[in-house]
Amino acid sequence: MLLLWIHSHIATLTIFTPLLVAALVVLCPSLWVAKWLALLGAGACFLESVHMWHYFVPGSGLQFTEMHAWLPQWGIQYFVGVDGISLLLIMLSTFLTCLLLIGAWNFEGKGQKTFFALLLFLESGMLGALMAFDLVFFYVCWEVMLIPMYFIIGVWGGKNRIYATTKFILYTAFGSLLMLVAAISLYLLYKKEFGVYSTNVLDLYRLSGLPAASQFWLFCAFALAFAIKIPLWPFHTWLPHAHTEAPTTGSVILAGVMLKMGTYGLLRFAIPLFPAVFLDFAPVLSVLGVIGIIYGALVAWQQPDAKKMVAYSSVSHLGFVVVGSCAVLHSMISPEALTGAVYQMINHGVSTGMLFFLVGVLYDRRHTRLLDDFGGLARPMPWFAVLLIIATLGSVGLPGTGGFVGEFLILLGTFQSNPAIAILASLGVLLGAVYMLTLCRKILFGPVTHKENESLQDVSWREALVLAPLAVLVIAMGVQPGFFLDRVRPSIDHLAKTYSEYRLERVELPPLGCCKGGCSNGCEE
Amino acid sequence: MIWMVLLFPLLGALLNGFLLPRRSKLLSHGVAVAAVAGAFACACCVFLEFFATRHSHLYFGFNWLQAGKFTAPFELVVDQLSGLMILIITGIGTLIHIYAGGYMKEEVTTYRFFAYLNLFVFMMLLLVLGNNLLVMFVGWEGVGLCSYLLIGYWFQEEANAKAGMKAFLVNRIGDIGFLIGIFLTYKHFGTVSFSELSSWMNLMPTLAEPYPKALFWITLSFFIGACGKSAQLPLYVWLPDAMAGPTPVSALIHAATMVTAGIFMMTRLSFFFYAAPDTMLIVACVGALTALFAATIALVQTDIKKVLAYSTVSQLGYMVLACGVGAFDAGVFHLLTHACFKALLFLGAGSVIFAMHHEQDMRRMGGLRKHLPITHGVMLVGVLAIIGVPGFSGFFSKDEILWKAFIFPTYGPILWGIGFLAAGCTAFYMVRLLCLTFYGTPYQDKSAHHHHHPHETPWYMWGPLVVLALLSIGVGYLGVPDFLAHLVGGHNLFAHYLEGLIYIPASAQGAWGHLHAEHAHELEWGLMLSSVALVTLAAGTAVFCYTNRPVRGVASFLGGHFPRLHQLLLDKYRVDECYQRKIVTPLAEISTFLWQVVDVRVINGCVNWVGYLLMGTSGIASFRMTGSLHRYGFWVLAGTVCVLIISCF
Amino acid sequence: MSAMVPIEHSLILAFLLFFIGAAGVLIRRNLITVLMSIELMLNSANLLFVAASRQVGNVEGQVMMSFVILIAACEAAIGLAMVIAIFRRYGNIKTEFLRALRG
Amino acid sequence: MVEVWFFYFFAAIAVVASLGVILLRNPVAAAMLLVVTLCALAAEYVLLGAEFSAAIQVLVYAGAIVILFTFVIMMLNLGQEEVGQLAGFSKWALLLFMLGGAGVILIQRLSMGALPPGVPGGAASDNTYEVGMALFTKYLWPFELASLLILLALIASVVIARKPTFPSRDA
Repeated sequence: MLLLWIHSHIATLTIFTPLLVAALVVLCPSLWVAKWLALLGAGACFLESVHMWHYFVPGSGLQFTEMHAWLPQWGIQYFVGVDGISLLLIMLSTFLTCLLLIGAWNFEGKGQKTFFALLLFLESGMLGALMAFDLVFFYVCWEVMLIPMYFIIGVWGGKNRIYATTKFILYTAFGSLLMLVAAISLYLLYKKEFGVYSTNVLDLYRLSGLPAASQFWLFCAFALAFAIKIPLWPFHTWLPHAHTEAPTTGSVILAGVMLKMGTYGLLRFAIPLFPAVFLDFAPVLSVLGVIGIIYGALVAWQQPDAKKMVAYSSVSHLGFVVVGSCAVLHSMISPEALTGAVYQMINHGVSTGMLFFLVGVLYDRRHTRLLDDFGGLARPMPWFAVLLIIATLGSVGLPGTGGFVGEFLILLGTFQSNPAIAILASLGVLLGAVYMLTLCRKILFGPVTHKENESLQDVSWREALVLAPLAVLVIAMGVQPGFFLDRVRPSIDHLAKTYSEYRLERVELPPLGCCKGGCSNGCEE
Repeated sequence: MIWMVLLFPLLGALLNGFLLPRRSKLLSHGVAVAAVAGAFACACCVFLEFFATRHSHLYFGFNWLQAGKFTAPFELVVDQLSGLMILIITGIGTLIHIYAGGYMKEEVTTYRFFAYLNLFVFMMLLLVLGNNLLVMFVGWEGVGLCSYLLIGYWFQEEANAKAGMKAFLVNRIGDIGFLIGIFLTYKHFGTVSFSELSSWMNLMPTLAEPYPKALFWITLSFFIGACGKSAQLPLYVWLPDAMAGPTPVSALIHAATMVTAGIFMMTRLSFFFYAAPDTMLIVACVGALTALFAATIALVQTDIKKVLAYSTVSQLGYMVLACGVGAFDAGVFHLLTHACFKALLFLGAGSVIFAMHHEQDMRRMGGLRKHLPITHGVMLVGVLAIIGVPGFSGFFSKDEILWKAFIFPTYGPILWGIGFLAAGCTAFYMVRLLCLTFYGTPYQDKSAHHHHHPHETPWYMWGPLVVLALLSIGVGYLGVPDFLAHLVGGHNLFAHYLEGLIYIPASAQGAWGHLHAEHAHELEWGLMLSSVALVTLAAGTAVFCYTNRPVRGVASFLGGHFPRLHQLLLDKYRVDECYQRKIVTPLAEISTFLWQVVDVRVINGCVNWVGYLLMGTSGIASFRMTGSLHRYGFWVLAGTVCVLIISCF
Repeated sequence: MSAMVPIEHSLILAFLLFFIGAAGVLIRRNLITVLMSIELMLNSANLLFVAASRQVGNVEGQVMMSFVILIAACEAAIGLAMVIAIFRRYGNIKTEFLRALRG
Repeated sequence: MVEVWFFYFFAAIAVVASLGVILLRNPVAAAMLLVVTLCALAAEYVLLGAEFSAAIQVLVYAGAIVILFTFVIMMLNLGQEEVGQLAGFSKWALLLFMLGGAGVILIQRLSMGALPPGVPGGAASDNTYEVGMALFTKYLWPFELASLLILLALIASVVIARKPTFPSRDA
């Protein structure tokens, strides 16, 4: 009975478990109990997401849905659900949060309880945004994510944290406010078109038939919000600051999940809502993505600070995701590239998260992140070296790691639509190896130049507990991508296909309101 | 069985890398040797099974990668080529593993070394066994990774780590070519499976547009990949640096197996290459030029491993030349013989280095024949094999390549001429190496510390050398050219063996008619005899120059008469410096510029400027914000009254 | 009870009290006097509630008035506590010292 | 008619006393005049038929709140010079202009008869019972919340007025 109840409310439970636990953690008087409580809460949340993973039926669209009226007079609902595109990201968020709590277990500094509670709060926000199928609920969660991040960077960050966190918040909020305007305008358009108010995303998809001219500004607003979050070049400058100043945990969650919100939003909202404008904009976005790939890699190369290097590598890697999402061929997104983009999101979360953890391991020991302060660490810290090399390989996309699968599929799909973009992007693969291997070499190899480094402790058991699953995941994702992708593929193909169907219909039918009835069978293939 | 071939080395790598206790060197060595030997045994079984039927077998593992319409199953193929390759890899691999136990005796972290080495064997097997481009690519980059790790095995030296990185990065340039080749193949053919591509090409009587053009680009891309891995002209720079790794690694990876992956891949895709004659001409030219170019550098090098490294580049040039002139079978045959004698030479050099306590400069050797009789013997065999003395394996394979180059319709004689010259150089520098090392008078160490007498290596180090020496003589007889084989009533066994695999697609038959045309045997005899003569001449010159008279070598001759040429050769044509100056440094400068100027100043500056603008505006707008509660209250009240008054009208 | 006071008169009284209170808030520098002036303004509101209650003929105005008194009590308590805190911090209670809001 | 005259009488007292509150320099005197104002208003409430309101006006306001003010004044022991100064900022002319303008408008609105007519029977003089009923039935929740608010205010005032544990900025 209880199980049945859990099963039928699994999405809601997953979203709100961390929030509830966060409240308990704050109230809990004992730090020890609070820590275990937080970990248990995150673990429960992870188990819930595993439950969703297990019972997810590939190819049957939106699942685990739950819908309640929220503000019925305005047509605003609480509507959550899971489909293939969000499933992996949900798993990643819940999984990473568990690891983060373990990683921050012996946290130096004040307010650990608050810190844990904020992390759980953040998890709730992320899960809500990933599962929301109501534009208003999505927007609420989208903004809610900023609050804990603001404090995590602003309170526990480095020397320059206030600047970094203010910039992060203002920059992101700037984009999302524009998105809010666009969302309201979309809402009113829906009312005008169909006579009722609705913020249900599935309803709003029916607006995709609007003429391109009226979608133009809406798309721009949405795309800008997501581009800032991704961050797409040239909207990336908040990222190095935020990453460098954030505590390790903050960097991991920022790179691991929050950046994916941008690309996720692109796939969930910007593309299906405004297919016509997207078609016109796809080349622009791909070009920006490619610039981001090469630019991020080149800038990363010369960074003296390990964390900044990894931060710029995120710009480069997410450029791949954008390029993959924008590989339009014959008015259709290439399903290969789209699959690659979704996979690359996950993979980037794992490998870059791992890299941030590893940099954090070093920082905990030496309180510096400058590459020149290290060197030759492979001798005192052999296991650390193994893990760093695995993370590096995942990051440079060596075959056998998840990075290869993602990048390969993206490039493969992009090549079919635009060879020039793909060739330029594959330069990013080369440059990625350049800076990552430089990082490895400067940290691990060569003679030990600093005396302090001679006696550094190798990875502790607790750190190994965090890093080993990530390392295994990096390799497992490359060896058995099918395990991860089988559940996702139908949704991706569906996204690619609905898009193409829409394009076909648009040619045949008068421009306004043409997608009301869904697609006839004749559109397929 | 085929899975066992793969499983053994992987298991060995995992055991050594993660699971086994790390103290015992004997244990890690034993596990590593057992893993490769087990793989060799299984590979023999697989090969025999295949050889009985001569039908290629596909082994489906699991569905690896699937997205949209793209599928890449994890599927292995055993056919003439991969069957041969797994024998080479595991066979020579076993010998080198055994040898390495002795060579790495003084090391502390041997488990790491053997884990990498086993992983390398696994990756290499994956490379040759994969039935589609993607699985091959996994192995392709995997061996690159292992090469990176092994070159940087002595990572405490900054230079070694840098050499490893250089190898990885230069290989990556080639890998991008490979990737683009895969993309193009998928774009035009919709599949990346070798068997499907092969049958498609086989069944197509003529190729209409856009295929010829597409095939040109496809093959060119793949050739760039091959250039990276097989160290051809613009991308060869990593291989000499790769000698920073332990010598067994140089033998296994940088001579016998990994570097031949490019030739293997081109042979796998021979149906594409045959259909793209323009690429073939490029391939042939690059191969021939590389052969000569590297050989000339090797003439003056003084580091024993550097000489062998440039010799490897040169020999790889021969193989690429063979591919370019359409003689893939000759290329693969040279691959086989080269694997034997070059592994032998490297291991022999390793024994010398081992005996000399890690001294690699040949000017500090000499007269080692007495101290290292077995090593001397096998090295002699190796040198005779590589310079192509009749009866040794290199003779047959190199001669076949030169002959095929000669009959190549476009610039054939020129290609032959270049290869011919390179053969002369080869003979000279190899004999020079032998003379400087083993003959003449021992080097008198003028420095104070006492020089130990070099000792012959233990049996488990010379044992593999002897086996390899026997192979260096023996395998040549598998591929005796037809015109010689006819003398005893046989034919070219090796070409016959590969016949089922390497075929010219129907659409390209016209361009390659000369390969099957009848030729005058006199010409063949003539060419062969002339190269024998050249080799004799060159070897004789070397003996004359270097035995007992090290000062009167070519070095001093060149140094005396053409100092600039000599310096140029010693500096390896300054290609590395050129790359550094023209590519790496500007790129680093661009990178710094992008970071310091574009990112920090321009983009971030713009963002901050918006912030400053807002702050400035708010500063102007906040002049009434005096902080005085009275004023605030007054304005609140005044505003209220105003609203009231307005609302009344 | 025969003749009701017209509500306009109550209104005018409330108006006067309110403006006297407002003037007090604006012209005095002493926080305590400011608080007392605020009490005056609240009382003018109370008067209006009571008058309206009588005018409309139910007691809800009085109910509201009692709530307002309650709020006033809270306000006075907290306000005075703040006055004490401010006095402790700055040594006096002049409003000119409270300029943290200056832009 | 008597009530009307009483109304004007107490109104005059309230206005004069409140002017005293804001103009007198002695804070204790101001507080005492505040009591006078409040009591005058209580009388007005009686005249308006709101005995309950009048009672709590006297009890709570005059009895409790003003005492609080007086306590604080005495506790801080402020001298007249310190306390009684007028704010440096004064815009009497503008303020009076506004006041006049607003008064004019108000009277204009009143003369337009915008207000609803009075309910003759609604002015039952003994309505304390009804107030009680309303408070404890219809407004029970707000009432309880209000009591919570009082409690919070009590705690808050204690917390705020407590001696600071941190060193003050001047110290």
